[in-house]
Amino acid sequence: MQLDELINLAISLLTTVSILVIISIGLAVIFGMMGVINLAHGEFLMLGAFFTLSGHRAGLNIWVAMVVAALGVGVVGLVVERLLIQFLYGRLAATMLATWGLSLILVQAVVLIYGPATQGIPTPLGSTRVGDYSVSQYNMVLIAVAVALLGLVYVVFTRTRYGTTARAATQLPTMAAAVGINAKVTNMFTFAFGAVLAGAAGALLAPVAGVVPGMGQAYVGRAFMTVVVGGPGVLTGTASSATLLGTVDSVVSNATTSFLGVAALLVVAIVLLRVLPTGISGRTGRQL
Amino acid sequence: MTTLVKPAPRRMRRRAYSGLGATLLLLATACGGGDGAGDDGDGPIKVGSILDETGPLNIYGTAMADATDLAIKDINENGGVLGRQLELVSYDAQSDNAKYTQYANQAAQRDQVAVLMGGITSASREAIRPVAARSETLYFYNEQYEGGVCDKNTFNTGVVPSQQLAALIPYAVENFGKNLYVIAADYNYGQISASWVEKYAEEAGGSVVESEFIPLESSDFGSVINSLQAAKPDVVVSLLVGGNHIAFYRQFASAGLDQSMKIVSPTFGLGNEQVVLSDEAVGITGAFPYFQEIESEPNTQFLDMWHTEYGDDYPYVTDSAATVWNGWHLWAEAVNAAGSLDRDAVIEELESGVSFDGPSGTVTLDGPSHHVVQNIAIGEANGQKGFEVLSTEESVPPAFEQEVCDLVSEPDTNEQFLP
Amino acid sequence: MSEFWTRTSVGEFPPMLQVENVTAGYGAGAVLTDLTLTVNGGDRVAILGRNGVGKTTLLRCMIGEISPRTGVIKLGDRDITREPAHRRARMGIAYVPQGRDIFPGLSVMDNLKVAAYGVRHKAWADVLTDVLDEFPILRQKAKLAGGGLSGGQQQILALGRALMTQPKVLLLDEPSEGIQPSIVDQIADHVRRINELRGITVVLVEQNLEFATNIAEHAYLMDKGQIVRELPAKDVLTDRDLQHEYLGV
Amino acid sequence: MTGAQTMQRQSRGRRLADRLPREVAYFIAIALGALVLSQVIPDFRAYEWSLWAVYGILALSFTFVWGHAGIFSFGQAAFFGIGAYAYGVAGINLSPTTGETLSALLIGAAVAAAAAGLLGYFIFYGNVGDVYVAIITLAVTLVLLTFMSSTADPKYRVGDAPLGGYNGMAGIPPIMYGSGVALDTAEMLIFCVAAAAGIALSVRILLRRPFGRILAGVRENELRTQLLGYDVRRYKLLAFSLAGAIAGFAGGLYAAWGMFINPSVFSLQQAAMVAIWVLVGGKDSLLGAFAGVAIVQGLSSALGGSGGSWTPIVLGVVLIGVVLLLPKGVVPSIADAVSRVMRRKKPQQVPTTVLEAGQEQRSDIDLEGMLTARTGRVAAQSIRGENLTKRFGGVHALNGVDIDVPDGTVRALIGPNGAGKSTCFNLLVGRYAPTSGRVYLGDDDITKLRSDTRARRGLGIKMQVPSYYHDLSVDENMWLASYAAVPNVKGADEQAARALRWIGMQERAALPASALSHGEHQWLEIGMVVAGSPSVMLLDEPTAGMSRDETHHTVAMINAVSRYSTVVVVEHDMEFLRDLDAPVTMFHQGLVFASGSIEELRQDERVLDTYLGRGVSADVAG
Repeated sequence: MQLDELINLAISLLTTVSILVIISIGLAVIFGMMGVINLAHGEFLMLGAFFTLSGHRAGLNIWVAMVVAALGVGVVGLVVERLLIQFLYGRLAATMLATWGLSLILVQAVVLIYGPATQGIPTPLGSTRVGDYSVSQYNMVLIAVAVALLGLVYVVFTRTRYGTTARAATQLPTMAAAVGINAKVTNMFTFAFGAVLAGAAGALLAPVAGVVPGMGQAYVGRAFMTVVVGGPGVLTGTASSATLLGTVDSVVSNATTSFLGVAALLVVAIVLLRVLPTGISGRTGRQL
Repeated sequence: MTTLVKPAPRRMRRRAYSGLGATLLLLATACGGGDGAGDDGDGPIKVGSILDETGPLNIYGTAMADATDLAIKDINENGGVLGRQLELVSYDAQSDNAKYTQYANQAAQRDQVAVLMGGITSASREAIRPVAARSETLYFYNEQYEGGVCDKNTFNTGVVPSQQLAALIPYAVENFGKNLYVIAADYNYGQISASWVEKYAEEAGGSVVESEFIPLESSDFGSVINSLQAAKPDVVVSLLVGGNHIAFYRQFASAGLDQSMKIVSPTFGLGNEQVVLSDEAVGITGAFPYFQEIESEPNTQFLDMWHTEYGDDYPYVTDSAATVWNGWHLWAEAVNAAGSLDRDAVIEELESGVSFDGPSGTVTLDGPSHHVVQNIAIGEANGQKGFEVLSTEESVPPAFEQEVCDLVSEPDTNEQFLP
Repeated sequence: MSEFWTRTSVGEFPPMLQVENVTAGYGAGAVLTDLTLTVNGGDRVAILGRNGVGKTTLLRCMIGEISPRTGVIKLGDRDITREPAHRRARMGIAYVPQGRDIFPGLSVMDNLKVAAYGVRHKAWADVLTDVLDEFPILRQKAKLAGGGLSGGQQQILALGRALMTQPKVLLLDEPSEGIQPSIVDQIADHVRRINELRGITVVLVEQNLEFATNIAEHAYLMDKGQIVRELPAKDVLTDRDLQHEYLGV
Repeated sequence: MTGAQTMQRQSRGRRLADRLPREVAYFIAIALGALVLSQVIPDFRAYEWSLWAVYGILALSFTFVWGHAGIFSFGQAAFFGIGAYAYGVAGINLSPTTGETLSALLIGAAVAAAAAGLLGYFIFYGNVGDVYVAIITLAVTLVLLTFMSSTADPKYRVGDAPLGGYNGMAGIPPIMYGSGVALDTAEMLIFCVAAAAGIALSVRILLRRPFGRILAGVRENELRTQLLGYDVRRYKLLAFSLAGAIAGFAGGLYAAWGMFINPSVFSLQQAAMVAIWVLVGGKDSLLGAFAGVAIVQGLSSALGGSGGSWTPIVLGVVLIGVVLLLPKGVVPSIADAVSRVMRRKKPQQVPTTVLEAGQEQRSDIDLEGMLTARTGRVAAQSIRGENLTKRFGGVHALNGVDIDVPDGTVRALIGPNGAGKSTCFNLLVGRYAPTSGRVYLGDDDITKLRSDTRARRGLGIKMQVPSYYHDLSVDENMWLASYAAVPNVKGADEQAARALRWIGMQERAALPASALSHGEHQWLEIGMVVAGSPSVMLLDEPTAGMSRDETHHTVAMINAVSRYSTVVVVEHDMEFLRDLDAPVTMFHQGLVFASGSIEELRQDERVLDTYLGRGVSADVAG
């Protein structure tokens, strides 16, 4: 194998892993910190893409548009938490059903506003030559951003006032209340933060994927798989499971076909869950 | 339905009964309206359409629904059918294939439509066909597809590989190079079309170096881009479908591959991909009976009518829209010629070779195969949300379907032939 | 009624924490039945009784983890019966639960800070310095995970965490449980100091009589969900009949 | 024929008459209703309602698995799809020769049941948590969607049936009885409605049978059910597989109805749709499943024709509205409201003095019969723990305890909080595995046995935290405990009646257990342990929350029981211990600290020291 081919493969693998991290980190935060399964995660992602599209069309710089879009989805998340989720904590089935209803509404609302057609934003940056291969520079951005998002989650949950209180409230809710922490407020912020991350995922994917109202469905399956395999640890779980699943997918896809890649990913996920029923991070009991 | 409305029991002893009562009441209400209208008399003729106007497939469905409304309007303004107006009953299947069975049944049995048109993916067509056959309701499938359907009750007005790929692949081999790399949506359309590509490539002296099938919901083409760079084909044949697959063209351009290889595609444009991608799509070549840019009198009229109805900023009128338009007009002509709505009479008339001058040129039904003979144009995306029409071949027959399917002499055939 | 009790209950020290006719429990059963208790500002009191008489339930009522079915709870003159737990913490009720409930995944420092964050003190850095001066061991262990400390160290941390909220009342549930004798003494010293130097009212639930009497000046005996006797703490130690009757020994 | 035989025959006949006709009559009525209906409604309605009946069966499978077995499975749509594909494959391959598809329908149900069994094995025997059950079943459903969508290549076929990938499988035969002639639309409606009614009524009967009652126990309190001696994993797996079979049957019917199946049955929409139906109809009632389908599908089809693009929004709003405002479901909420209007609720009169009621009758209760019900003889066994050690993380809860309670004796455990008494119980009963050490019941080493196996060998426990079935009746609580010891309905009924009389609660048999007072809960649990006919009873704080009088009676009850069973009891109450007058073992810091009679221990200053705190003895002596 030539060096350029090797480098190209490595970048491709890292890109796949990074995309998994990006699409699942928001879901992982909401699930890991609150135990809420957000079936509207895909639609938050989709909103992020559409907000980026709007921002871009309004003349914003593409990167600025992405940041604004992610924050915009955060606001949506905040509203959703206040209007819906806060009444359903501890009711697993109810949250799943309510967020699913929400996803129906969001998709159709976007259809009514933006129309059904696939839209798009040109991919920023160009390509770099690596020997015989050319590599999209945007893929490099995706890899960097995935690392940055993991870092952001770490910093938010360990270095900020909100993050510390949120972790305390997750670990021992009663004791947290006894030191004055209002779990309602931290939950609200956690949900909004998860929504920001989902929105960021949509924003980042907008230039490489088709921006369509139904785009969330394309990602949500893999995001769930990543979170299930990762288990409750937001960082350790997501990072390890994205690495594992992404590597399996990427290696098998490159060696054979995309179909076998997906198939291998699923087989690995199911076998792993039999061995580790609470996911990779389930055993270590770590929260991040 | 009044038989169902029972007086509520005076005393409900059990909770269950009150629930049951509520349910029965609801059922009774649901039965209230819209019993079969029948097709006798001088009133409007009910006709049915089922398309995906919501959900992921509406990137195709919206234009097709618009074309349906416009076609009905056009036919009615020109005197209707048999001197009667058409009344459209339309259903939105919401990109959920399970709904096709349900709505096809409602349209055929409840609304008793004279003809049922619709279905976008082959899956939806396969859901409609048995229902339409059972209720003896004539069915038109108006969308480009993988070909080979042979069924007395079904007419296919869309372009098939033996027209579309038979033109596109030799063009690609001749103009761009002999090595073809096929990327196809991993479902029936992609699988079957891929084998057509292989056949036509060999006939034209080229070869398919590799075929890769991508799940419909996938939008990560990283490994495909890598394989392409390793294989270095001259031409990439894209048989991709749906909103997610648009990502391929973008990732292709972003990796700089558009500098070294050409993309040809029989699906590019049906979902307005050239509008979305614009610059990134320049040079992608397709083949369709209809491009908005075709210059002809019927097309000018068609576009006038379209833009009057839907506004001048309508992004692009797709081949699918034109196909729907053709389907309705072919049926109307056949009914008028037969002088009756009777299914068998209409089928007989359609099989006799009904013809219609549509926006894409003359479209003639091929009786034995239930497909159409039509023009095929080759066009190249021009970076301005449209195509440049490079050449047109007239009256291309559905060669494969003609070869395998003869419903005039074998009316009981009901299957989909594969290459 | 003892001299001590009459002295503190009159005049200069107003009631700090009042529980009036409270009935409470889990599910259908009532654990506390029409319980009344008054703790005056600056007092150190112990609530004693056998297992299952409702001592912990009483504390949980005070911090707002369970709400009473009937009755009123007051902090100072303020009715806090309907206040949620986190608001009570901000009003000045601090709690050191049985088993200590240190946030296991948070560092020692974060365990302290999080309590200050909770009550929204802006100048928490000063309080932190103060607490770390009071408990130097916490400074040494600042970066360790809270779950990694020994039982005694966790107890110290729980005390420090409670102080971070700058409370008026400190509720302690079995602070001596499962802790080595030498540390138990230290904890008793700390609690007394907290009360004397900062004027924080201390309410202690305890089974260890020696420890309880070491800290508390006054004792309430609880049985069957009610306060059945009140007496100076030191009297409990000498009264064997009382011990047998109410403390289960 | 002897007189006894005749009587037996008659009584069996009577029982049959008691039980069967109601369901059979319902079934006949519904089938006749469908027959009449099918003649008066137009074909499209019949066709549509056939589908509703099919969906109703699918919803029913979810009602059963969620509402009655407490398993939130998103996978019912998957089993539905598997059943549909299996029907398609079997029908296409078999019907040309057999001319019928009923066997294909059964094959569909069987394949789905097998799939559910396989998945259920991984889930329930792997001890996957509740949250994960929902996600895993959902993930598996989505996996199947991808998988079945990827079978477009013609090489994926089973016999003559190509799987068809995304387009789905065409050419599936409709329902045929054997002549090769398909049912017409009206007949199909009758068939579907009859099938739905048959399944619903069978489930209804099943829920009254011991299996269904045990499932209710599993749903209400898994731990208690386990400790009574039921293998909870097995019951969950059986329920899950049965629900899979029902869903698979519905799937086969669905494929026959549309003569077509494609992978969209595995979609998120379909999976969630099942939950919506049940949520709207109410998750407890079997009828609710059908009502939910009728309401949601009726609404959806009313909107689908005209509402167009607003349909998803309306559905979403309805869904959220139901979840937020009517969490019990639409139909139950309406039914509640109706019944509130229809009849004013009278507060039930509860007899207050259980104690006396129990006392009068307790003397003539066949305690021996109750406690020998399991084995047929007095079977008190010894219980022995050897060097029991348990660490939780760094905490040493138990540090090498040796405890030996000979058969037929009573032993009291005391010690301050955190001394390890409850941990010791948990190790003996098998809730925790010891870090080291062994547990013996009689002569058998039971260290490795699961807690339900230990319970079946005669180990009964009342835990410190009350653990019973809150929402089940007192009677049902007792019955579940009895059936674990006497696994036949009649015997269990008798056993439960005896136990209820023994604790003096026959008057309150019909009340939900949650309505009892704290002390009564203690008795209920003691009664449940005794009804389980144990050879060793472990009682953790049996008199907590009891008055003096009640405590005295409890001691009398324990003493009576101890004639037939070994008893170990943890208690703090001195009066109780004095009354009990049994040898006492004192725990301290995870070790056995002292043993002897209660009087001996009370004289032991060391014991006082540890109990009251270090150094107290000096003060006391002084």
